[in-house]
Amino acid sequence: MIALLVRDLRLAFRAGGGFGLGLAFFLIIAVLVPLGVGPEPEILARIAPGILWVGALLACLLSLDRIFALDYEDGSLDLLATAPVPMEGVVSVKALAHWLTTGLPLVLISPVLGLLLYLPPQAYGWLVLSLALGTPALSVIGTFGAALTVGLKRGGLLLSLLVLPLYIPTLVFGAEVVARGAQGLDVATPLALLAGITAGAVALLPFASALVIRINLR
Amino acid sequence: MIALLVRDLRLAFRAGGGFGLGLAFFLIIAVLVPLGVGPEPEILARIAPGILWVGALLACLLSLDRIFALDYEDGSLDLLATAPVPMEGVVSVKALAHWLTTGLPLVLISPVLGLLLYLPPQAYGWLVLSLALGTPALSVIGTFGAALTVGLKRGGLLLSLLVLPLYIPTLVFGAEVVARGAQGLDVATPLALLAGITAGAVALLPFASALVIRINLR
Amino acid sequence: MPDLGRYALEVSLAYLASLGLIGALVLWYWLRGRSVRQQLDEVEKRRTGNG
Amino acid sequence: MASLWEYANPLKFMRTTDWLLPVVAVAAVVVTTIGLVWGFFFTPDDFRQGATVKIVFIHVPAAMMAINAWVMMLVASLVWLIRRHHVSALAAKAAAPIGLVMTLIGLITGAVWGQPMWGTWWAWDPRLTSFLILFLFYLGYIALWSAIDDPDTGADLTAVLCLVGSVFAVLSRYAALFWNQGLHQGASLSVAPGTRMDWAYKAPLYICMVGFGLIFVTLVLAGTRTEIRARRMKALVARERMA
Amino acid sequence: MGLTVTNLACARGGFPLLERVSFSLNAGQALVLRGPNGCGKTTLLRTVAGLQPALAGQVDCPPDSIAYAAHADGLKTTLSVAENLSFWAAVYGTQGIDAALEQMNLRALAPRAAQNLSAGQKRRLGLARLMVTGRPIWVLDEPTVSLDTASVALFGEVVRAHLSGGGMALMATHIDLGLPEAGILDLTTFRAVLPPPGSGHFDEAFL
Amino acid sequence: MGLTVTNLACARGGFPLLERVSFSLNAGQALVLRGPNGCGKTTLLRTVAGLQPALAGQVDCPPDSIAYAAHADGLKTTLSVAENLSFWAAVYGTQGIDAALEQMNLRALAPRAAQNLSAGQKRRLGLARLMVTGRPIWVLDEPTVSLDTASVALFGEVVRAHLSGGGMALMATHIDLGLPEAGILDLTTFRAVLPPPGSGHFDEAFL
Ligand code: HEM
Ligand SMILES: Nc1ncnc2c1ncn2[C@@H]1O[C@H](COP(=O)(O)OP(=O)(O)OP(=O)(O)O)[C@@H](O)[C@H]1O
Ligand SMILES: Nc1ncnc2c1ncn2[C@@H]1O[C@H](COP(=O)(O)OP(=O)(O)OP(=O)(O)O)[C@@H](O)[C@H]1O
Ligand SMILES: [Mg+2]
Ligand SMILES: [Mg+2]
Repeated sequence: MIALLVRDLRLAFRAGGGFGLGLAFFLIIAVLVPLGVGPEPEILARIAPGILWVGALLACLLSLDRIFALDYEDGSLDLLATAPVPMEGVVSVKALAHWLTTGLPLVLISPVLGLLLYLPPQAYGWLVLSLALGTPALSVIGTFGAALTVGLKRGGLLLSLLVLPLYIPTLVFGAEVVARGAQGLDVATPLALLAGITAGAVALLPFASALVIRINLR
Repeated sequence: MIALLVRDLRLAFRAGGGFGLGLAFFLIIAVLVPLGVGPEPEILARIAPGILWVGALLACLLSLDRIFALDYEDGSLDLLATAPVPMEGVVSVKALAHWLTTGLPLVLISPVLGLLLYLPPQAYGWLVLSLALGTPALSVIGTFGAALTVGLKRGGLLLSLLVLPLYIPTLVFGAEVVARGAQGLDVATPLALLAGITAGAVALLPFASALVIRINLR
Repeated sequence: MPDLGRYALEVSLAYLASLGLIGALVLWYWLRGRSVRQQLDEVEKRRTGNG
Repeated sequence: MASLWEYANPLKFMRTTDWLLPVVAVAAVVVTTIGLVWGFFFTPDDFRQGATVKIVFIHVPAAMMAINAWVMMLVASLVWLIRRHHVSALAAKAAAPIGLVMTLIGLITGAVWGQPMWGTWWAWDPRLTSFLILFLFYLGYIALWSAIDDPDTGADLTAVLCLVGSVFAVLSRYAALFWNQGLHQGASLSVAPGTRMDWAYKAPLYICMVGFGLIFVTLVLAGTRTEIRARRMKALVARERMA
Repeated sequence: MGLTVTNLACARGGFPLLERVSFSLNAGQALVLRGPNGCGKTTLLRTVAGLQPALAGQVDCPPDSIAYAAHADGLKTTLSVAENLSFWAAVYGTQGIDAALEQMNLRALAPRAAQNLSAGQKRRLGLARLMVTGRPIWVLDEPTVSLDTASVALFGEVVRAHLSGGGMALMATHIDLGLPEAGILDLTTFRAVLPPPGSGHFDEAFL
Repeated sequence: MGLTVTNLACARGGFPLLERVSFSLNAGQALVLRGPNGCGKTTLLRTVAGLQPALAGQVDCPPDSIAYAAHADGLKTTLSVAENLSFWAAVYGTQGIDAALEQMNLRALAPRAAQNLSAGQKRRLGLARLMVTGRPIWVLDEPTVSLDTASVALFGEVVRAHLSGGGMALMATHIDLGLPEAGILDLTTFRAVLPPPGSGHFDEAFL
């Protein structure tokens, strides 16, 4: 199991970038939005929580399709399925590797991007906290989506389509935490809900993903 | 050449969706942003041009990595390179197929999404026009990026990193057209610049893409 | 030490950060250069030694 | 003098830089130290900007070198594509991280300077924006190099990217100008003391510029030497395995 | 303590290919499946390996005793040969990839990235994986594709060593493996016969 | 009007594998390349097909006369067999895929999606592609992988027919193709020799 995690992390790094790419994508979103929307600080500050969360979500999303696709194409998924590791474990490890290479770096860099979008100072803590709580859910849900679409050619867009609706609650509560934090309001409720979603997803979804993978391999 | 176009379009449809998926992604962006940012009409109307353009750009981006990747993996790219069609032609046809399945549907559906984001009525025409003028550039530039990263594992995010900076001028001028149109200002300059970028990209980039593909096949 | 007035923090921060970055870059180039040179020397020695 | 292209021969390049590198390195250290010490300790405060004006001695040279490094990569890429001299491809590769760090320094010093001057760490001023975009171009260029295994393929692909990227970088610069001018900001922010800067600032500034230029040259030479060695080592190891 | 297949029926793409396949393998035995292209060898092997459910009949073997090698090798192209092997060794909880490297003549290639191997070298690596699984029953789908004669002989040796250590091997192939002692099972005789048209119920299509 | 290779040297991954390879093929001739795994057969064929530049030497043949078939078949899995073939026929500007379907015994599979074929059926489809190219020189990399004996014989027939129509074939393989009339070229004798250590210049590594 640890071997699988090490392998996945190593592959992510070998493939050029590892952490770097998710970060770079996140950064690019933070640059594109002002370029599209215009440079006024008031507007940007107003939409910053939402944009940062949408950006984090898209950065996760873009790296999802490779969670299982490569293993499926070169046949390792078949071999893993016959190996003495439970499929639930494989799926969880894949989600963990995805979070380590995508979610965690996003959490760490988010304050810098908050700067670019004029996020109010009192919201930084909430931004980091909400991303730290929410991105694991994004990875786990994404892994489920990737498991559903493994083996479909051009799964990329279909995957986005399936996963994005599932991401909506996480997005809403996450952005709400930051937005309320920015206005100095109470954040307890959305934060609790966010934590609840993550806990539930991490605890239950791996079983669904494992089941779906087994069906897809038949 | 036409055979190639027909094949690519057919593959796009067979793979489930064809037009549908790019559209769906665009739609989802238009739904996610209000969810993240909050429902106030003034804010949304203000950021709508930028968000719609960023959304179109991301919808293009998501489908880029499959332009050449599938053909590379199953060996057809090698075979096409030895077939009696110039590589420049192959590349252009691929870009055209990408535009037909992604860019064109976006242009057609964009008014509906403008509605969702409270885009001012006078801007609808400019939105459609600017997307119609700009999305071909997105496809051509994207094809160049896809050609650069063909054969690299985990090209997905690297591709985004390479392509998004190249998209910036198109985005700026495109969003500017819509934003000015929404305020009833003169749009001639950004529109001309947008058209210029598209014309230049369509005329010149296929040569670069063909060169890069040949290098990658070595 | 010159009197930096009320901007002491900003100015020293700018200098420290920049010099730190340049220092890190130089260090990285130097270390990598050294390790590659040593490895190459090893390979060359093996090559001429066997031949 | 023999043709300049001679230095495109790796062996000749190594021989020349054997003595050239230490000379340039010492010059770089000396000049930069003089410039920075002068700038930091021996310049008066500006009547409006106070002590923050001292940041200029790092900010401007770094910003200049960030742009110059890209230009140098562009030239080197062209030389590689046209004449296929390996040294120039490797020099472009070695220059990229330096350019990246210079861009970063420009951004950081600018941000630190902006806080007291403009009251904000960051503003979407066209110049700052295009600098951020340049940062992205550097990132992409380096990421592409590191993603490719075969050295010649890597050189070819990154050279094409550098070419195409340059065109789009210039376009982005105009786009950024256009974008902000349209929204009537920018101009009020852009403090340009350069025009009426007096010699008390100019002299150390010029020295620092030369110093940063020398640092750049030193690092490019050192990096290119490393890349040449790495390239040779890779080939030798592969041959050993083959035999 | 072996592999017993009784009255197995298997289907691909929802429609039956083979019926009433029965055979058994005991320690030290090898069985070669033969049959023309598309007769269902791959399908049968996947069923035996547990990757797809059987239509009918059963596959009896001790749990966790099968190592499966498919048409594709499951190599990670950016990892080196040694890294690829060590990964599988770790997954199967065995130690030491040296014997496998040695026997499949991969020692010299160990530090090379898998994407820089030739077709035959990749295949050798795929086969070396079997040796680090430590599993007694090898289920192999056309193992010698792209191998040169020397490597085929090498592979024959490896299989023989595995058998003599009490292992078993079930292989599908079209060419000679250099294993005269292996049993042969021709699959053409097990072709599934469809029920005569019109005889059936409506739900005959929902097997 | 044939294929002439003179003093060809080719490299993969930036370093030389083969040197001074010379041969020529005239109308009606076939040549089989042999050599152990990793000796450079694929590399040589790709060089001849023009997919990678030669280090030295040259490949002379009429323009647009080579049809190349690689290890991978280049099939679109979601298209049917007939659609796959028609596409290539259209690209090469030839008409009629019927002869190819007939001769490679694919008629019954024509409407089936390529992803639902077995390994050998896929390969047959890959070979049928050659017949719709209308090109005289076939350059084939291990064409008979995964084929059963009947299909190998079928393929032999097809090649023979191609040759007797004035075509040429250059093939790399490890197994017998059933073409006794084909010439054989063993590549082991053309292995690139490295320059003796120490003799070279520093820039010897920059080929
Ligand atoms: C993150 C923020 C900043 C960035 C990315 C940035 C970038 C640049 C760039 C690219 C140049 C041009 C160098 C050249 O053309 O030679 C420049 C020059 C300059 N910058 Fe900044 N800058 C930033 C913030 C600031 C701030 C806050 C100030 C002062 C209030 C400032 C003052 C100057 C001056 C005085 C020059 C040189 C004179 C001139 O060319 O007009 N910069 N900066
Ligand atoms: N979805 C499907 N619908 C109908 N038939 C299918 C489907 N998928 C596969 N088949 C057929 O089922 C058979 C499965 O063959 P399988 O892959 O098991 O053959 P094989 O004996 O391994 O052949 P080979 O020697 O070529 O590898 C083939 O004849 C194939 O055409
Ligand atoms: N990047 C690289 N660096 C070093 N060696 C390489 C690289 N890529 C490939 N090789 C080696 O070059 C040789 C190329 O082999 P090629 O694929 O041409 O062999 P082949 O004769 O087709 O073998 P097979 O019969 O196994 O298909 C192999 O020995 C391979 O290990
Ligand atoms: Mg099979
Ligand atoms: Mg080969």
